[in-house]
Amino acid sequence: GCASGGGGGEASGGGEDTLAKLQDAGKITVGIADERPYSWVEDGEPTGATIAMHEQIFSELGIDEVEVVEVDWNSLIPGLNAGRFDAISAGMSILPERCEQAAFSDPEIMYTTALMVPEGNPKKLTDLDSVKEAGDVKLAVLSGGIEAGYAEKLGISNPQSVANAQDGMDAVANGRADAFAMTAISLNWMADNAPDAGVETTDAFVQEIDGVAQIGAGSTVFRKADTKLLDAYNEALGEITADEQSYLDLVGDFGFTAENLPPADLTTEQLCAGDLG
Amino acid sequence: MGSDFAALGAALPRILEGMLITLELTVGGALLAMAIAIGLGLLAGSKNIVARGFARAVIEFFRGTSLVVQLFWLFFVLPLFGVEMPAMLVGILALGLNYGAYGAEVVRGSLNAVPAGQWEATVALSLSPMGRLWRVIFPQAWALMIPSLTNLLILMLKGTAIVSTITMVDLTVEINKLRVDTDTFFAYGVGLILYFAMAYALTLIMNALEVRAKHRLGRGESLGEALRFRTPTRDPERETAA
Amino acid sequence: MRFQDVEKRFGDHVVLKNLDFTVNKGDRVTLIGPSGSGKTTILRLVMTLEEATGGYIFIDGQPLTHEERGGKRVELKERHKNEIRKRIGMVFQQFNLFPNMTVIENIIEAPVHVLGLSKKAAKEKAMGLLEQVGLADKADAHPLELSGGQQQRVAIARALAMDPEILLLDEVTSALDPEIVGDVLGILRDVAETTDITMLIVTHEMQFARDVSNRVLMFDGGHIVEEASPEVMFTDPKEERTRAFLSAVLDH
Amino acid sequence: MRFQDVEKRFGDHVVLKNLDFTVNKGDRVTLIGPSGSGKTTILRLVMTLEEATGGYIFIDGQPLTHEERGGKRVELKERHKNEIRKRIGMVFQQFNLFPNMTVIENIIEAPVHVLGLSKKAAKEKAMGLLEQVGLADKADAHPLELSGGQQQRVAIARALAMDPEILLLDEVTSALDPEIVGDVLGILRDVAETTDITMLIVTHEMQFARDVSNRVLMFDGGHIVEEASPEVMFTDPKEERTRAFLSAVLDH
Amino acid sequence: MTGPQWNWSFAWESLPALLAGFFQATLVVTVLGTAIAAVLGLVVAIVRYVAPAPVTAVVTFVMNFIRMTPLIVQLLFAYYLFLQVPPLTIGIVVFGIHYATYMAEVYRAGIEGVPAGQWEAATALSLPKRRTWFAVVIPQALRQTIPSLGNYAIAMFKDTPFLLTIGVVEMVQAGLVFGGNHFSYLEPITLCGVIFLLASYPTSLLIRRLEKRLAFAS
Ligand SMILES: Nc1ncnc2c1ncn2[C@@H]1O[C@H](COP(=O)(O)OP(=O)(O)OP(=O)(O)O)[C@@H](O)[C@H]1O
Ligand SMILES: Nc1ncnc2c1ncn2[C@@H]1O[C@H](COP(=O)(O)OP(=O)(O)OP(=O)(O)O)[C@@H](O)[C@H]1O
Ligand SMILES: [Mg+2]
Ligand SMILES: [Mg+2]
Repeated sequence: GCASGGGGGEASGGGEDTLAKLQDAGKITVGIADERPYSWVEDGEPTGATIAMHEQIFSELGIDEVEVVEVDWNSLIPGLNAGRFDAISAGMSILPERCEQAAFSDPEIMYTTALMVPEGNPKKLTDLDSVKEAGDVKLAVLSGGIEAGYAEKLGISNPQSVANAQDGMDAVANGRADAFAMTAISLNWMADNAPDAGVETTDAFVQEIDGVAQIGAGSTVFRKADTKLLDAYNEALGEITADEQSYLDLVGDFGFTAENLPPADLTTEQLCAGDLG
Repeated sequence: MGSDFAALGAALPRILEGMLITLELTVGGALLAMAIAIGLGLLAGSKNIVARGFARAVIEFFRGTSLVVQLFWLFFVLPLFGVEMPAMLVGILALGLNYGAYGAEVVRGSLNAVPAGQWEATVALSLSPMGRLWRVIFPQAWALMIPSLTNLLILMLKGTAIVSTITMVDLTVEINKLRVDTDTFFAYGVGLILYFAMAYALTLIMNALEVRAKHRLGRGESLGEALRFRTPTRDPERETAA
Repeated sequence: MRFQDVEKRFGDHVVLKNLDFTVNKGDRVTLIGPSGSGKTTILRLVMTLEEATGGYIFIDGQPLTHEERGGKRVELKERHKNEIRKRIGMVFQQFNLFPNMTVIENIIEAPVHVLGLSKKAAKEKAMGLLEQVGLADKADAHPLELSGGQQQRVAIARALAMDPEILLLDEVTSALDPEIVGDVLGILRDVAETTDITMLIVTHEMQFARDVSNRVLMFDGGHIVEEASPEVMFTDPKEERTRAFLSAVLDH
Repeated sequence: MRFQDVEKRFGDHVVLKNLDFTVNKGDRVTLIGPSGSGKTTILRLVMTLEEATGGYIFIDGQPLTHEERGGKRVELKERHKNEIRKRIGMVFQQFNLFPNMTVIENIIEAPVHVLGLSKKAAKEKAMGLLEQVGLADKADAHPLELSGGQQQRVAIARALAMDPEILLLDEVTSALDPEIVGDVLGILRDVAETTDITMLIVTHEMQFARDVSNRVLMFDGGHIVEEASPEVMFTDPKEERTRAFLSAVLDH
Repeated sequence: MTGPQWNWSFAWESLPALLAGFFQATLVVTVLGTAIAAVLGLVVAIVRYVAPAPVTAVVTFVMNFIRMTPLIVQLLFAYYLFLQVPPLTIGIVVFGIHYATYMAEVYRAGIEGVPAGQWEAATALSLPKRRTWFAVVIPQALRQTIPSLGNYAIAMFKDTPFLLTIGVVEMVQAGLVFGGNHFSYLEPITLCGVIFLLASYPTSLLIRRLEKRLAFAS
């Protein structure tokens, strides 16, 4: 039960030192959207890749306890800015529009895309280009997800929107859709945990649009005013992402591989600027 | 299937917790909504044009804008102006305002349906305006409005699912979690049954109230009728003129 | 009670015009006249269920709903109306008993909540009235379980329970069984004789008018055609209109 | 119309028991008796609004709702009841006009939808009836806009529009203005004289009973106390109970 | 300082998507769903009066079950049960049936409110059952049910976001997608609210006019 919304910081932080306050309290509240394998609650305890990472990083910053507030995906940034919690622990993609609303930490997870298809992959799909070529493929995408944008830019006709990953898997399993495009991490996790669902995932790929590889990365989100907290966090994060083994020790259990470790030269500024080339 | 039940067993304590949240929201919201419905319903039916205009504006506003939007504002936007309320309070407030606006229409309609002669008799007896309403008119309108209020109560019970927007983990959230570990149809089947059980319990209570209200108006039927599954009906073709 | 130049119109339809008449304390006045002549409307005006569109009505010298102030017709405060209203009781043709209350609850409602009587005192008084109208055994029944005649008697008891100074009766015997009309008549005659209650009675039972009232007003076309004691009115009416009406009524 | 050993009980309350009587074609029978004696119930039984709990009712020799088959009392088919019902008309004390229809629509409803008359023919007939009851100008009014007396006359016209063989009238004059009682009486007398319609009348106006009917049944305690022509019944009743009732009724 | 800062050009930009969602899904589902609910609800209410007891029991059970369980689950079940049916059609039918169960209850109250004398008069005139229902009882019962019909039409309006469950993007979802892409929900969601209001207020006016018209006489 993290039912009450009593988050950490005061409304819109202002110039206050949130870091110091969190250290005093010994506790940080983060917002999650019940997305596996990033962050969710199981048996009353928060768990997941970003949770694991945060428990380690925040304890290094002198904040021993990570509490979670579960909230709809769409409520994450508004909740953060309203002071309902102090950070978002959901592996949120770094996108220019989002950067205007909140501060992203350095990249933590590289995203690749995959397709979930019926077992045996009857339409022999490999990536979104193959979907476009096949023509009569019913493609499902997460409503508001990056893949929806890809599909639109590629001119794939009438992709079907689904509300969440589960709906996407059900759509494929029940024949409402021929393929469901989403991040490889999530799809693999779901397929592994539902062996009887009659679905499989394709190999991960980096989608290219107009010759530009669509690199995607996610990270932790803070309020723009909490610069001290962000800086301290980035410093601690750097120690983990600098070393592949310590990265995998933390998140390997959740299906992450070395592919998911961001390259050292990729910066949040780049991603926020939409500069992918 | 066996693993589905294992997952259900494991999730049961949390599902019950979620159910409790759902019930708290429903009951709290219903009480607030009832108060608002009566207040607005009375104003909306009053002769005073200012009072009526005010009530209409409030009703149209809260009925016309969606609950998600109201929740969103109360929970995420108000704190930016320094008003921060716990999620449960926000949930009850939004549910109460929203469904209270719907209820106001029901109250207004039912008060209208009480025969004019009853109002006139209260005037002839010099009852105070409050006495007229509470002791004579409302008890008669009450019997008329219960079926619609029951509908609204069920709508509200199911409408509480929206509170996941504001960080609350209610029954729907728990069912969605269960869905990850089980077949979708299994999880939703469980949800179906649980919502149905709660709605049914609420309906029984409301049916009992309806039977009692009608009984008080001399339109008899025993309370035993309320314990049946079907809602109380009468056979109009057999009923004789009073 | 005095009507002064009273006018009542519904939209364009003028029901009463330039109506002037006075009823003295303790008078028992019957209004007779054809259907639609405005008899019920007069009672409703006195009970403040309708508002006159012109003129003034006085109860005991006090204005009822409007008074003249500086040459203008001004509406009075609700509180003032309430005060006066308490002294007036009305029995409706459709009884209008409260179905959400038992018979006794109907009767004690106003005494307890308006006059502030104790429940016990009000009940005692109510039982006395119920006995008077022959319904003591129905005290705990629901109004809808009663026959029309019984409901009407309860309605009379309810109005009397407020000890009104003025009692308005609108065709109170029309729903009654003929055997019972006699009883109700007896009750009202009783009341008339033992109190100095003022009664304004609308009826189409001429026998009733003759028995209870000491003055009869014949109404037609929105004003009073003739006014006399019942003896004179029923045996030797002056006006042609009255004669025609009475012969039609008494003749069938 | 014949009642044979009819019993009617509401729960434990026996209203009619071992009731036997016959009404011949063209008879105009008045039922009189104290309140609660079961007069209305008899009309409702004939109209199939209530079901007898014992015995049989025959219309024109045909069983109405139940017949005896192999020593058992068997309920008849709805279709059969419908066929018989068409030949019976009823006017209610509370009129029961359909408020969602205009006056003329009320009247043509059954002729058009039960007898299959064309709308035009039904309207013509309805207008004739409205003229007869003096309400031709109210054809397009809504029932709620009419006074009680006008509503009652419309209800009579509505029942007559079906050309019933049997007409049931339940205290049809109690809501009427005295001037109009005469008119309605005239209408019914007219009908009685120009058709061989059978009438079963419940009334508490003895004058009315005397004028319209050719036979009077005095009811009490669930059975017929006395039966006679009006002349005999009102001047020289045999039974003590009748005498007491009549003296109470005629005396006030 | 991140406060609610209203950006007009952003609001303007989101409008086409919102309107598309409104006309293609929200409005279609609400209007057709309300029509189905109004008619089917009446049919159910009548069936519960006239059908033989076992049929009534079954209909009542099914009706109560649908009424008492979440719309979103019903949408999902129908979606996967009728794979050949287009989602929008499923949405219309499921919304219609779901709200029909509410309407049936309201009609029941309305029918009960018709005085017994009206039934008796119809019997006395030998009116056929059908005529009694459609010419006498229903017109009188409708009068009381109109305010509730308005309530449910408006409630249905606002339940349309559930349509996403079956892959239909209506106005609010279009707004959320737009807001999600640009990470500001303020403008699109506020606009959604305004559009809801603009749509529901005339509905409410219409309903109250209907109410007045159905009042008998003056
Ligand atoms: N609310 C109203 N709106 C319009 N006209 C009305 C209203 N109430 C009464 N009237 C009209 O006023 C006139 C007088 O009505 P009123 O009821 O006073 O007559 P009445 O003398 O009591 O007749 P009756 O003997 O039939 O009861 C009638 O023509 C009636 O149509
Ligand atoms: N639906 C019912 N349930 C129980 N008792 C009833 C019902 N209808 C009538 N009764 C009882 O049956 C008896 C006869 O009623 P009925 O209406 O036939 O009397 P009536 O002779 O017409 O009286 P009145 O002259 O007062 O109209 C009464 O005692 C009444 O209480
Ligand atoms: Mg009158
Ligand atoms: Mg009777």
